[in-house]
Amino acid sequence: MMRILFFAQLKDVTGRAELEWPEAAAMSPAQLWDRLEQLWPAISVHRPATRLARNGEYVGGDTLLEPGDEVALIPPVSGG
Amino acid sequence: MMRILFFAQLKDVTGRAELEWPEAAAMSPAQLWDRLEQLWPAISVHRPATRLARNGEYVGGDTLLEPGDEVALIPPVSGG
Amino acid sequence: MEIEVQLTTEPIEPPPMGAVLRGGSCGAWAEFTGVVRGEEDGRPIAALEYEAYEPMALRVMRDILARLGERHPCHAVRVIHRVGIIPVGEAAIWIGVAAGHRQEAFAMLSEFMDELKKDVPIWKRRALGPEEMPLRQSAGA
Amino acid sequence: MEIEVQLTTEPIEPPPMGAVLRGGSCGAWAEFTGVVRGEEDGRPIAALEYEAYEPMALRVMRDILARLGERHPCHAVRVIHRVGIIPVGEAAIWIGVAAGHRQEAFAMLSEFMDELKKDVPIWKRRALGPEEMPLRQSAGA
Repeated sequence: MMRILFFAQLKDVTGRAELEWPEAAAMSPAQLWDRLEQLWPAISVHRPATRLARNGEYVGGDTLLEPGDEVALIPPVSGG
Repeated sequence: MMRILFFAQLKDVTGRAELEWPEAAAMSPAQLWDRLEQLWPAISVHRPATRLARNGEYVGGDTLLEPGDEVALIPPVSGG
Repeated sequence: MEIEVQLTTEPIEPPPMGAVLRGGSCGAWAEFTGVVRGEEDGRPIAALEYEAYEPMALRVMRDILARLGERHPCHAVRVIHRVGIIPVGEAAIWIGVAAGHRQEAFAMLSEFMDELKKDVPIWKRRALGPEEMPLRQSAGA
Repeated sequence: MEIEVQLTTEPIEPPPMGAVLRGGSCGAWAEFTGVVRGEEDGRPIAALEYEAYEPMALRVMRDILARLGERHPCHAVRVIHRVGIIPVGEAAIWIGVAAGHRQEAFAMLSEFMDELKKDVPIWKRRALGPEEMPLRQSAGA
């Protein structure tokens, strides 16, 4: 099981704040994005500017996302 | 009449906050300093670092100080 | 360096200068308040709604402050970010820094705000017009 | 740019964020408080006594703010400098700046403090030990 969190515009695109993904195997960020694009094709315009966080830490493209992880899609931030 | 104001260390050296100088003629800053040094020789160590203000504005060495002016001796400031 | 970070849905009440200042080792206390402006993308607005990925936002703010504290050692720093609907003229963020000297305090304020706007998962979710203001907020403003 | 400068012998009470912030055009409110430290030239002290050439100090502060305002346009800036005997841990100076964006506000704060320390005729007159504290001040602290 992997938990995916959506914020800001990504919440609008997917229509939800989170997704529980019954996932048995680890996957790369690219594989995650590919699968999200299959579910919500409109998410692809956000892909270039969106960072991934795994269990609350930003990760690069070579990190493996594991079952049990909380993975957040972080579009460009605008706090303050 | 010229009014001379002393602040901070210069007040200690001269023992006073101000001096009313019955002065009939204009003088240069250098002439003023020479006369102050005659009155209080110990003031000379402060001369290099002390600026003069005439009627509340810093002035350079070529400004004439006139009867009626308020002349302040401004040692290095330390506010804030 | 004492670090305290907080997210709140309530109006920010900047805490008074703390005991740290009365101790005699702090010469500088600097504060910054980021306020919601009445215009967003050129259109008049009544409020902004902010959203946060709360546990990560708290952790990243704390990490940024700790890292900046190595370069600009301060005695204490406290950040409060408001989320939810924030009416125009009210504070979205407050940061207060106690330091030995003003240079560290100013560097901490300014660099923290720059880093916040790059890395802390908080978003201006949407702008609200006057007709969209919930009654509770407009009455309380 | 609204400018207000003030010298006082009383403890500084930072005024609350003003009406200027509620107007909706200010996104940034920055404050700096310079606090008397418990040590001067390596020796513990109880207070500092400040002295000012008052009319000139007010005028020079006003001039500095007006000049900086041309480079860093802000909406309003207010400075209060305390003179006389200031106990350790209390504020000698307070400056508050309201601006459209934080960059102008930070530049105004930091450059004003630099200029103040060069040109404004205010002096730390002397350091007082605990035994020299007037009763009124130590009771009030």
